[in-house]
Amino acid sequence: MSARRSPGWVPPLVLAVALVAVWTVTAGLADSVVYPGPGEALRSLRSDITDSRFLGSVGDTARVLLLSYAAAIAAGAVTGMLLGLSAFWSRATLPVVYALNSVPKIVLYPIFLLFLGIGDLSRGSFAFVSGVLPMFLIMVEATAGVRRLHLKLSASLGMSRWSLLRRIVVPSVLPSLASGMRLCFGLTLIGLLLAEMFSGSSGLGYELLRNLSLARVENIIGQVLLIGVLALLPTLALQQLESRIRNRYEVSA
Amino acid sequence: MNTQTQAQRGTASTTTTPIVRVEGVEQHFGPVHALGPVDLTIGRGEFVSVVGPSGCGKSTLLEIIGALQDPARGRVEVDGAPLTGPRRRTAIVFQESATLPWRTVVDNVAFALEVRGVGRKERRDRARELVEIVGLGGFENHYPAQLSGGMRQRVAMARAMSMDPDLILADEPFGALDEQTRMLMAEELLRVVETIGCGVLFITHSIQEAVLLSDRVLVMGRRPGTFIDEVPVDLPRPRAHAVLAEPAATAAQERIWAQIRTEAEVAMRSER
Amino acid sequence: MNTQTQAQRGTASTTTTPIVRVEGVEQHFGPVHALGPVDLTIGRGEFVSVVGPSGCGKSTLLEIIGALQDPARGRVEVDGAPLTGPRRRTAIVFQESATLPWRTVVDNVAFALEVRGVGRKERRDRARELVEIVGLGGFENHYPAQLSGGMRQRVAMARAMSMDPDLILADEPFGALDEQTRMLMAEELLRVVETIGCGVLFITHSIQEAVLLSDRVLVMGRRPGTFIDEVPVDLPRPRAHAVLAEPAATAAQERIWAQIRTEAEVAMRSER
Amino acid sequence: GGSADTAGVTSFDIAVSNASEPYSIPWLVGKDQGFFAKRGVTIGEIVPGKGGGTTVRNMLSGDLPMADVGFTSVLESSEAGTPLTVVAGATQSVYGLDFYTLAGNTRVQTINDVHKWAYTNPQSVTQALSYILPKVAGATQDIERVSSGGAGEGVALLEAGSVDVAVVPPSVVAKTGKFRVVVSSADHLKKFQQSVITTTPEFAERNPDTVKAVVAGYAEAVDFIRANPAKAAQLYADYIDIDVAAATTIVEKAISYDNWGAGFDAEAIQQAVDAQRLAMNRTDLKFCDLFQKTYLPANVPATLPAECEGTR
Amino acid sequence: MKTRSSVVPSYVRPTPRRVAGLPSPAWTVVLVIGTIAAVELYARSGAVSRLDLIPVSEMAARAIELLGDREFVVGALLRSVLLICVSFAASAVAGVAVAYAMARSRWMHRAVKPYVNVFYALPVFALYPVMVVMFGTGVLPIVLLATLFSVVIVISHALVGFESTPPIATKLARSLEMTRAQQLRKILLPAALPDILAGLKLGLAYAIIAVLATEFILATTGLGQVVNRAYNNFDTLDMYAGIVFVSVFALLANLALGAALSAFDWRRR
Ligand SMILES: Nc1ncnc2c1ncn2[C@@H]1O[C@H](COP(=O)(O)OP(=O)(O)OP(=O)(O)O)[C@@H](O)[C@H]1O
Ligand SMILES: Nc1ncnc2c1ncn2[C@@H]1O[C@H](COP(=O)(O)OP(=O)(O)OP(=O)(O)O)[C@@H](O)[C@H]1O
Ligand SMILES: [Mg+2]
Ligand SMILES: [Mg+2]
Repeated sequence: MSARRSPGWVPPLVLAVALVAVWTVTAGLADSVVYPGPGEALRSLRSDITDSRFLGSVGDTARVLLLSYAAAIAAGAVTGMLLGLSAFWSRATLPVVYALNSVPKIVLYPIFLLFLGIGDLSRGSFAFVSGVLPMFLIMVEATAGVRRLHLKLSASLGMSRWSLLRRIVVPSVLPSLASGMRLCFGLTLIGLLLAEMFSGSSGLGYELLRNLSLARVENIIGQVLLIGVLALLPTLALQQLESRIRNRYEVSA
Repeated sequence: MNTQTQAQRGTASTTTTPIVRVEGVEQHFGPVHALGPVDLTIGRGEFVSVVGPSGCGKSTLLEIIGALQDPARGRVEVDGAPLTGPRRRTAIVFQESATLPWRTVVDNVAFALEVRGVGRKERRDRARELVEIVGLGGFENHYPAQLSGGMRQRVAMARAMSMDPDLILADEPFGALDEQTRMLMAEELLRVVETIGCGVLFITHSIQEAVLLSDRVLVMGRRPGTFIDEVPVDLPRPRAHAVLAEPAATAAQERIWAQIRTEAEVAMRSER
Repeated sequence: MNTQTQAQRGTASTTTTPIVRVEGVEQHFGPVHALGPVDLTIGRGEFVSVVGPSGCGKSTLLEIIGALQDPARGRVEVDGAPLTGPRRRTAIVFQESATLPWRTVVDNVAFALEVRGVGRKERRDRARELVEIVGLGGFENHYPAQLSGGMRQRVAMARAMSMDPDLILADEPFGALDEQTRMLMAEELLRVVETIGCGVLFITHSIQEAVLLSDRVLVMGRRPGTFIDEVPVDLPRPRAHAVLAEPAATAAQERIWAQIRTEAEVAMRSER
Repeated sequence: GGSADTAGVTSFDIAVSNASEPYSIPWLVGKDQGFFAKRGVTIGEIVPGKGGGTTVRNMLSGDLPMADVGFTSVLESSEAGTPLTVVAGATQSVYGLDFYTLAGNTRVQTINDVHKWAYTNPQSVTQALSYILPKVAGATQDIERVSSGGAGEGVALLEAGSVDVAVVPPSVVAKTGKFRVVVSSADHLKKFQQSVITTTPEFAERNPDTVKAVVAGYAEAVDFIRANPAKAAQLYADYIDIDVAAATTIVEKAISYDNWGAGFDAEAIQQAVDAQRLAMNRTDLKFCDLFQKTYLPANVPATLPAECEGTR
Repeated sequence: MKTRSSVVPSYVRPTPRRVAGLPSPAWTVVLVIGTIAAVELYARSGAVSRLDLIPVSEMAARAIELLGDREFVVGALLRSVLLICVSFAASAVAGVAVAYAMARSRWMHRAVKPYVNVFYALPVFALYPVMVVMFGTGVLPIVLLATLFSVVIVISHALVGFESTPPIATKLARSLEMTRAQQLRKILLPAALPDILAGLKLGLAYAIIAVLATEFILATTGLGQVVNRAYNNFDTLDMYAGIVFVSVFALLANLALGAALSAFDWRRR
């Protein structure tokens, strides 16, 4: 009852404070070189973000992420929509893509390294693949789910395929596109970080692993927090976008 | 042409070419024999309803006439010529959800014109007019989700009117509405059709509605649907709800009900 | 008690305590005045229908009598005693989706008994009996998704019967069915109610249905709903669809339609 | 990176395994002091590998023509059929690879008390050490060896009490008083070829001058560190973010163990090969063909173990 | 096939049963076999080094051979399978429980939901060393990590399930005066079951990913590490065999769970 009156951000904040409290206490009890408390984590984060090399890494990750994310969204959306229009070919192709998507992609990363070498190209491609498959699947399903009634309406008006795509299919799949964009952002980011952790010379994943070999866990936690915050902003923005589109475009709003 | 059809209203034409002529049409979906063979003629300006149990093939027939399905067998002529594809002057009114949820009322009404390449200003002006005509003035910029079911159906009706149709195919357009709204909408449709003076093929589950609206009611039997009865409705036009109390109307209703009651009982048990 | 109510069927009781007595009941949801004040009395074995435009508060009234909502104001007595919580002998029939899709027909019918702790064998036997009574013999182990809407509603009716009710509250139980199935179901309900001999509060949008079924039809006005008319239906029992053709029935229908037509028109414009 | 296959490559990144440890110091110094630049070679970034064979992989797959790599992984890679050439030495002591226990652990005092021994990765130098050190020290007890996966995890294992000793990076030791050295590897093994500068034979043949320049630059950097430990410590401290005092200690100790050297040292190489043969249980391990003396500058030693001299 | 040309716009025509004489499953097979054959031919053509790519037939042969290798089966395969099973079971139980708490308590819902929404943008794998510190070197850190990684997807699906319980069923429950336990057992759980099952299927996929990724990058044992080690040791054959093995394993696990779970899904009955 009292929760109804408190603003929306209070409960999550209370939970966060509780978790930090637990962290502080357990870190104090553990008293370990490799289990720092929040204070140490924040201190090391502060020194990290004044370090130009670290900032360079952040920039690198952001740049590669942006490119591979944009590519994943665009490629997944367009190919997904095109395939989704054909029920027959969807049925023939989807089992393979679903199978591919259920493989833990990280074990495929060595193949990327073998053929694309170390560097932006291989980790970017890996991030791209991590994001593009789910996006593709979401869009195929969404396109297949365009209301048959709307297709019939279009047919009765003698609409061309292109006109159908523009006037019916695209607006119908926009809500799915938006939630796909939100979902794939996280997946692309994780893919990129894993790739950087496995083999990289720069980027946040590389920084994480470098700290691991130096046993600097406080920096790791600090950086995990930072990544969380950095990932949070676009995620929230995408969430906002999604709920707007849903409100506007969905039948049963 | 309009004046001609106006003059013929209420009397099924036999001298001029009918607007719809269906001969020996059948449909199969794989092993399922879904429809027919059926013959059907709709005169210019004639209002024909089809009632029948669920799954008997009513929608199938309508879609074949609307060029949304190819029949497995038989001939379909509209306006004297064999069908070659969706016709410009055939308007289909689907159930309420055939409004596009991402378009405002005006843009939904203007949709058919837009597809046909009518310029932006012209189609919007025309759409606004039609929105007024169907009584949605003031809701031009609302989205379908902000409207009641009955209001959405008015949008669909206005869109159909924008196509200047000589044939309207309506597939249970009021199926999702509650009875009171439904009756109001039926009266509305009567007014519109009487204004345009076009032929109508109207599919419904409601016997009352069929009787209220039609010149003729065709009763379809269980799958594969064929017509098992044809009930003429001799009531004066223009009509309103009150005509249903007249003996001719109650008699027609009872006759239709008797025809399809057994069919409906069996259908209720077998259909899923 | 059963014999007594049987004897009184058709004549609203004034000497014995009525099964439902509602006095000055009102409901508010925050700023929304949703209902009332209304007064209502239902005699033992009496069948009372309520019709009215969407959103006028019909469901609210029914839920208050079913103890699913507390009224903001007023008194509710069922079977002579003020309500203290859901009653064992009040059965509520919701719309068709109130069958549980993960249970077979038998298990759906046995659900109320199961919740009340009746043993497995006993409740299944009783459920099988009821399944036969509502005409679903042979479908015992089907799931709701394998049934038609009408058959699902029979399941809900059997479940209600399993509770040995003296009062049935039905909230648009046939709202989702097509008209023909609906009429069949209405006849079915009549038979069941006449067998059990319980009081019924029946909410519907269909004037035909209300007239076919009821001893009295109450017409509710727009929100906040109050009763604007009470139409007695003087037709012999047992009834079937054919009674609707009698002048008393068409007169009742026209009177009700005239009462709510304006309300419905306004409602269609404002409701979403 | 640049492209490895075209002749006349003079600008590239360098792969250094475990770059956060002292391996990287000569490279940092050489870059900073322009020892490579003045010979016409631009070293871009120091690309770290994770130890084991990863660095060699990175070198081969990632346009990284040359690398400072653990010698054991070079041995393993070449066994697996990868064409590699060792063009110079690099790290030739086991300084920094000391095995520590918790300061509070009174049970473990000497190498003879160690029963659970954590190394980092399979086929890493630390694994080889876990075999050769007890042998050299004459410890005969049963030892269970576990792979921790990394230095951080090793520390974690120590704290959790699941192992007796583990490698603790000097930078961590410098930061806290929690660890006590049990096995000081460099005291048991005076010389041990820990890492070497390697490249593919193809690159070496096409770009001999570049290879020579890099080796010579490395050699000069090693000399510079000996002469200016403070400057080297400063660079190292900046690179891995530790304070200068700690870095100075590390550099000075490394110098005292003669940690870096561009030349080939027969004793160091022999020691490392023996350790690997023991760890892998493979007595027939071949290594002589890997070494190419032609790229070494004149002022560094160039001796190979006795078993190689006959074949040349 | 067609006796006369269609009058219907192509996009509302019924889906053809066959294209070029083949039904869609046959095309799926053609697609898969075609891809495999292309890789096989490319690998055999000599255009690519054996250090980079080997023929698929050899990968498969080696993958099958691995099954006979005791060390691989016991040390890597069984170990990973065990970890996956344990994490999956843990996240299934915890996920449904948390979702139920969220469905019951508005406060919980509002407190947890934002984190559920953004969770998968976080690199939880980086917490592995911290877990090693807290829980030692055994299987616990990987299990915890994998549970953490998969529980969130279970929560979000189960929550959707609980929340999509038809209001009418809840009303029915109230009119029958059901207790909370009865409501959970007889209404909420069965109503949410299809969504919970969908969540569990994803949960398994995520548990597999988490276990293998952790093994691959950070740990020193298990199926994931087999691939990593083979990669590092230039054992291209073993690397590809491991990849094939892991892929087939993940695929079969997902299919098997999907089949097992759909038996409980009343929406498919
Ligand atoms: N595309 C299709 N594939 C297979 N069977 C179909 C298809 N379309 C319709 N049918 C079947 O054909 C029969 C007739 O269907 P149709 O939709 O025309 O019935 P209807 O009379 O409109 O029913 P309703 O009153 O329920 O709308 C039904 O049995 C239906 O199951
Ligand atoms: N829980 C609630 N919170 C807020 N408003 C409510 C709630 N329940 C009902 N209302 C409002 O109270 C009014 C009456 O609702 P009710 O459901 O009783 O109408 P109804 O007559 O049953 O309508 P319908 O015919 O559409 O079922 C409506 O305006 C509705 O929006
Ligand atoms: Mg139909
Ligand atoms: Mg209601």
